[in-house]
Amino acid sequence: MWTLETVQKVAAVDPAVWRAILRLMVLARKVDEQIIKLCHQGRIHGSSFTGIGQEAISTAAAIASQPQDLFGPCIRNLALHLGRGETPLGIMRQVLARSEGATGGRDGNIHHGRLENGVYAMISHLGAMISVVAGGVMAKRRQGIQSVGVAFVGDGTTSTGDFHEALNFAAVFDIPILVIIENNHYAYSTPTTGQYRCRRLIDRAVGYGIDGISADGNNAAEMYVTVSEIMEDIRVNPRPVLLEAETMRMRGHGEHDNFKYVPEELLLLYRRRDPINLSVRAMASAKLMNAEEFAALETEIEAEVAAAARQALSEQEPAADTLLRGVYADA
Amino acid sequence: MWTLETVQKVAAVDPAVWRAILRLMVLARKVDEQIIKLCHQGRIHGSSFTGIGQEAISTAAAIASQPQDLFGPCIRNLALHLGRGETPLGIMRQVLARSEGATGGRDGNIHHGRLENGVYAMISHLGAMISVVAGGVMAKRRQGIQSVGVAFVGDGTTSTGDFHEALNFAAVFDIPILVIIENNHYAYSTPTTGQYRCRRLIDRAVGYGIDGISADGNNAAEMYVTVSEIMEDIRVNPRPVLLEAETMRMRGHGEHDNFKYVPEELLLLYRRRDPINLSVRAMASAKLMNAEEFAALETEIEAEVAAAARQALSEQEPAADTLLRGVYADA
Amino acid sequence: MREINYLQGIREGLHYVLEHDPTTLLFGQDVGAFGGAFKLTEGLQEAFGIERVFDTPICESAMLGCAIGMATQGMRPIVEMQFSDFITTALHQLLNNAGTRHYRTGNAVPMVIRAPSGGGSGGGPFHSEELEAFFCHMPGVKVVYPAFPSDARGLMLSAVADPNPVVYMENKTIYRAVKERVSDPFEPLPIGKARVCHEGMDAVVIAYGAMVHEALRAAGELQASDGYEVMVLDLRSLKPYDLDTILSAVSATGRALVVSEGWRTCGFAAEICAAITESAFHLLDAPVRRLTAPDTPVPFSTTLEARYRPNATTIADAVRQLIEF
Amino acid sequence: MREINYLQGIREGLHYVLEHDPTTLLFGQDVGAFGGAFKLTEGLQEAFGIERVFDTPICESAMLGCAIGMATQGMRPIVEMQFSDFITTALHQLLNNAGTRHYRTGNAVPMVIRAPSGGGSGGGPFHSEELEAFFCHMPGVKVVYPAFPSDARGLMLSAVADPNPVVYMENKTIYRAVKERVSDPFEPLPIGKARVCHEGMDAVVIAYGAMVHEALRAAGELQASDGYEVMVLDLRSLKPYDLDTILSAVSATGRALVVSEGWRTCGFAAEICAAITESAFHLLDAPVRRLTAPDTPVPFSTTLEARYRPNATTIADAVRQLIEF
Ligand SMILES: Cc1ncc(C[n+]2csc(CCOP(=O)(O)OP(=O)(O)O)c2C)c(N)n1
Ligand SMILES: Cc1ncc(C[n+]2csc(CCOP(=O)(O)OP(=O)(O)O)c2C)c(N)n1
Ligand SMILES: [Mg+2]
Ligand SMILES: [Mg+2]
Repeated sequence: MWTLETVQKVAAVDPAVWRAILRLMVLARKVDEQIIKLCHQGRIHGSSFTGIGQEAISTAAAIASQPQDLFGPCIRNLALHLGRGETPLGIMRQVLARSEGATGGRDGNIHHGRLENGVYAMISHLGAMISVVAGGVMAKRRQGIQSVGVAFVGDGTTSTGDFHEALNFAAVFDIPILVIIENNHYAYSTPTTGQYRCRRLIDRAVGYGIDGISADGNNAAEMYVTVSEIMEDIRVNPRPVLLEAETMRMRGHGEHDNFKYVPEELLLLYRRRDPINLSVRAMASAKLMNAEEFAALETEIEAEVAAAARQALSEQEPAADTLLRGVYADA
Repeated sequence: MWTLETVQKVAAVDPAVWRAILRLMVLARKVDEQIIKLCHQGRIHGSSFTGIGQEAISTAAAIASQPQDLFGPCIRNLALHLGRGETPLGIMRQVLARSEGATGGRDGNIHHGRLENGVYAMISHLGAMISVVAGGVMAKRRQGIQSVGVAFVGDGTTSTGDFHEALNFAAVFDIPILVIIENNHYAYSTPTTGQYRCRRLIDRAVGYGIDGISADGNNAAEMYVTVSEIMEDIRVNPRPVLLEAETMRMRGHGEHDNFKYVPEELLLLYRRRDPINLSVRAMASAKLMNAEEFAALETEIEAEVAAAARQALSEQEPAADTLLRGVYADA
Repeated sequence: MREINYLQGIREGLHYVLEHDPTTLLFGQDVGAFGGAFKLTEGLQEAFGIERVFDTPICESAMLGCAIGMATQGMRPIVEMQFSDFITTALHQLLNNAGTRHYRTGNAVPMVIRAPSGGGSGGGPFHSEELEAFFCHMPGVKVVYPAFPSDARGLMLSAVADPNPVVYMENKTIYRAVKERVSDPFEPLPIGKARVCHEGMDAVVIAYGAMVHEALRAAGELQASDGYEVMVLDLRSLKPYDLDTILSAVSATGRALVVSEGWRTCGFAAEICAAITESAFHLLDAPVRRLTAPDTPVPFSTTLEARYRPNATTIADAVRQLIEF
Repeated sequence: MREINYLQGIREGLHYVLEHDPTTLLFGQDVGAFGGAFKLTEGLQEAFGIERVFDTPICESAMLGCAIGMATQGMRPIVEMQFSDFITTALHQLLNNAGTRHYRTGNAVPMVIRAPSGGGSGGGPFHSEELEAFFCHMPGVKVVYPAFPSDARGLMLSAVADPNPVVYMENKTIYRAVKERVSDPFEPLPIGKARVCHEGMDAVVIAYGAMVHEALRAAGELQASDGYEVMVLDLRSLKPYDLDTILSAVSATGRALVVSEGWRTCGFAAEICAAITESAFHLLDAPVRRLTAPDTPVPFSTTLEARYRPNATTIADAVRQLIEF
C-alpha cells in the first residue's frame, strides 16, 4: 500500500535515474532472453537460470549504489551484475564458459562476480554469501570507506541456517548491510507455504532487532526509492535492514524446468505486472519516454546483446591444460 | 509481570505437584553439588558442567510431561534427566565414566540421555538437537502416539543456524515441540549484548509464525504452570512454541571457569532469587511444607546422593578392550 | 527381463522399500509432487501419499536432524540431498550426531542419505562433488555407491534395512546413460561386497560409481589394442569396503590401479592404496597407483571438466604404465 | 633463550602478526577479554583493542563467511574455532566458499582458521576430533600443524602471510605440556617443510602434532631397549606436505610408519602411505604401515581414550614389527 509520501518520492525520481533504471532492466531482460535462446540451441553446458520478471529489484540496488558498495547476488540478479559494470559480452562469456569470462570457464551460469565491481561471485550453497558481504563491508569500514552491503536471497533461502547466522551477526556488529529477500513465491517447485509459516518474511526482522521493510518488487521506482533511502540511511547509521520484495519468477527454476506446478493465474497476474512494462507506462504518463523512444532503446540493446553473443560464440573455452592453474594464490 | 490469572493458576497447583517440584529441584542441586565436589577432588576426567540456579526450568518440564514425550536437554538440564527417570547413581556413573552409566564411559559429563526415558543424549554442537527432537515427535505422531517434544537451548545457542532451521522446520510441519530458551545472561563469557540485538529472544517467534512466551525461569510454580499449559495445548493443537525463561547461571561455564566476568551484583540478585529458596518460601507460606520437613528432605536426598557417589566411585571405567565395540548397530 | 536405467534402478529400490516397509519415509527438497531435481522420485508421492513422501524447506541440518529423530523412534527415513554438495552445510549431523549415537548410547540410527554425486555434465564446482572421502572417514557411518541399475536396487534395500546411517551415493552422470537388463523380483545386495565385473589377469582396476563404466571401456580398449586382460572390480560399498575381494584381485594380478573421480589428496583412492600396500605388499609386482581427479574445484567448462575426470583413455594409459612398470 | 610452552608459542605468533600487520584481526567465541577457552588469546584484546580482537556470537558459518569477506577486502582475519570439532557445522564456508574462490575468480582469500584439535584430556567425542583428513581433502586450502613452540610461532607468521585459506591446527593436549627454549626474534617458517627431529637409519616414523612427541619418546625407548636408531619426521605442514623430505627419509631407512591420531579409514595417514608407495616402492624393505586412531568416536573415559590414541608404547611396538618384518 502506497502512502502519499511514497507517491511523492516516486514522482520526484530524477528523469535521468528513471532512464537508467529502464535501460538496465531492458538490458538484463535482453541478455536473459539471449541466454534462453543459446540454452535452447544447446550451446550452453549445464543449467541456465534467469531473472526474468525480477529485474526491478537488482536494478534498483545497482542504480542506488555507490562504487564502494559490496554485493552478494544470487540466482536472479543479472541486472545487478550489469548495473555494477559487467558487460553483456562478459555475461555471454560466462554462460558459454569462455576463457575470457569472469570465471574463465571454471564456473558457469550465475556463479560469477567481479570484485572490482564490488560484486562477489556466489557459491551455490544458499545463504552462504550474506556473511561474506557483511565481512567485506566490515573490512571496508575499518579502512575508513563508507561502504554499504547488499545481499540478495530468495524466499527459500530464508530457511537456511546461514541466513539466520548472518543476519544476527550483522545486527550484533551494526554492519550496514541490506538483505533483500526476493520473494518470488517459489523455491524451485516449493511454494512459500512449504517454506515458512510467518505472515511476511520481514516478520523475522524484529527477532534480530532490526528494521524490516516491504516493497513491491515489480515496481522499479518504488524499489529504487526504498532501496536508496535504506542504503543512504545505513551508510551513516550502520546497521542491517531486511527488505522483502514481492515478485514472481516468470520462468522455471532453470530452463530445464517447465514450471507446470505454478498456477496459470499467478503467472497471468504477474505478466500484467511486468516490471519493464510498468516502468514504461509510468514513464510514458510522466512524459519521460514515448513508445518510439522505447522501441529504439530495445533495438539498440538487442543489437548490443546479439553482438556480444556472436563475439562470445566465436571465442574458445579454456584450454584443458590450464586445469591445474590457480587453485592457490601465489605468495 | 504476573497477571491475576497466573497468580490464581499458581495458587491452584496441586500440593503433590508442588512437593514433586521441590524434591526434584533439591535432588538436582545436590547431585550437582556432588559433581562439583568430585570435580574439585580431581576425580572427574575433563570438564564438569552444572545447572545450579536453573533447576526450576527443567523441573517444570519434567513434572509437566507425560511418558511418551521426548526431550532434548542441553548443558544445564540435570533436573530434566532426573525427572525423567535417570537416577543419582546413573549420573554419578556418567560423570565418572563408569561402564554402567548411560554412555558406559564412551561419553562424559552432560552428554547422555536414555531413550527409554524419552531423553536424547545431546551432542556438543549447539542447536543440533532441536531438529532431532522434532523428528522424534513427528515419528511418534505418525505411530499415533500423542507425543510432545521439549528442547532446551541457551541464549547463546539461539545464534546458531541450527536453531533457526529447526524452528522453521517445526513450524512448517506443525510439530508439537516446545523450545525453551534458558536465558542465563551468558554464553560462556559472552553476555547477551554480544549475542543478539533483539529485545527479547521470543521476538523471534513471530518470524516463524509461532507463539513466543516469557516466563520467570527461577519461579518453579510459574514455570510449571506455563510449561504444562503449553504442552497440553500443543499436544492437541500441534505446533511449535518458543518459551524464554529468564534465569542465571550461578557458576562458571564449567567448573574450570571462575566466571570473574560476571558482575557481582547480578549474581547477588539471582542468589536472592534462588529457585529452591523461592519455592520453599512459597510452599511455607502456602503451608505446604515447613522448615523441618525441608531439612528432612535435604538430609534424605543428600544421603541418597552420597551413597550414589560412593557406589559409583567403587565401580570401574570400561575395560580398554571394549573400545571397538558397538560403533555400528548389528543388523 | 526388462531394461531399466540407473535412475530407474534407484527409483525401483525406493518404491520397493516404501511399499514393503511402512516405517520408511522419503523427504527432501522438491522430492514430492515435482519428483526431485532429476525426476528420480517422480510418482512416489502419488503412490505413497504426502505423509510418506514430502518436500522440506531448504535446511539440510534440520532435515538430517529430523531423520535422526525419526530413526531413533522406529522409522526408517530416507533423506535426499538435492545435490551431495550441500551436505557440507550440515556435516555435523552426520558425523557427530548420527555417526556417534550408537557408540555413545546404544541407540541405532537406521537412516539413509541419498547423495547425488559426481561431475561430467556441467554442474560446476558446487553440483559435482564426490565426497566419499568425507563420508568414509566418519566412524559409525556406512557408504554405498552402486554403479549398475540392479545394484542400485539391491543396495537401496540393504541400505534401508541397515540399522545404521548409510550414505547412498548416486552418480548423476549415469542416471540415464547406464542401462541394464534386470529380472524381477529383486533382492537386497549385502553391503560390503565388491564384484568383479570384468575378468583379467594382467592388472586390476578398482573403481566405483561412474568410474566403473570408464574402467570397463578401458578394459575393452586394452584388450582390443594391446591384448591385455584387465580385471575390473566394482567396489559397490565404500565403507565397509570388501578388502578380501580386493586382495584376491591383487593376488591374481599383482598390479592394481585405483580409480576415483574424487580429489586426490586424502581421497578414497589413497585409502585403498594404503590398505593394499599394508596387506598385500608381497603380492605386488608394481606399486599400487591412483588415478583420481586432481586437487582442483570441479571445473565447469567442457574442456576443463573432460580433463578433470578420469576416463577410459586415461585409465587405459595408467593401466599400460602399470603393466609395463 | 627463554623457555615457552606450545600455547605461548601460538600466542606469541598471534601477538607478532597483530603487532606487525595492521590488516590482521582475530575473532571467535570468547577470544576477547576472556582470553579463549584455553586462555590462549589472553592479553591480546587488551594489547590490540576490541576492534582487532573480538568475540562473536555462536555462529561458525557466519564467522567463516565474515572472514572470507574481510580477506577479500584487504584484511587478514584469523578465526578461532573454540574447538576444531565445531567447524563441521560450516564446512561449506571452507571447502566451497574459501577454497574455490581463487580458482573461480582469481581473488585471493588470505585467512587463517585456528583449529584446536586432538584428544587425550577427556574432551570426549565432540571436543577431541582430528579433522586434518577433511581439511587436506579440500582443494585450495592449506593445512599446517606445528608440534613445537618455535614452529608454532613460525608457522603462524607464514599462515597469516599466505594469500590462501590456511587451517592452523593446534593440539590442545600439548598446549602446556610441551616446552622449548626459543630465541628472539623469530621468523616465518615456510609452509610445506618437514623436519627430521630425531636421526636414525633403521626406520622412519612420520608424524605430526602431538604424535611427534610420542614418536620421539618411542625412538628413545627403542634406542634404549633394542638399540634401534629410529628417525622421527615431523611433517609440520600437512597440505602441502613435504614429499621430498619424506622420500629422503624412506630412502635412508627403507621402512616407514605413519602415525596419526585421526581416524584410520580415509585418514591422512592413508594419504602418506599411498604417496610413499607410489613414489618409492622400490626403496621399501617393508610395507608402509599406519598407526592411527581406530574408526570409533573419540571415547571419553581415560581407559578407552588411552587405548584409542597411539602413544610411545604402541608406536615402539609398531616400529619393532616394521623392523623385524
Ligand atoms: C544449501 C542448499 N540447499 C539446496 C540447494 C538447491 N537449490 C538451489 S536453488 C533452490 C531453490 C531456491 O529458492 P529461493 O531461495 O526461493 O530462490 P529462487 O530460485 O526462487 O530465486 C534450491 C533448493 C542449494 N543451492 N543450497
Ligand atoms: C556449534 C558450537 N559452537 C561452539 C560451541 C562451544 N560452546 C559450548 S557451550 C558454549 C556457550 C553456550 O552458551 P548458551 O547457549 O547460552 O548456554 P549456557 O552455557 O549459558 O547454558 C559454547 C560457545 C559449541 N558447543 N557448539
Ligand atoms: Mg524463490
Ligand atoms: Mg547462556
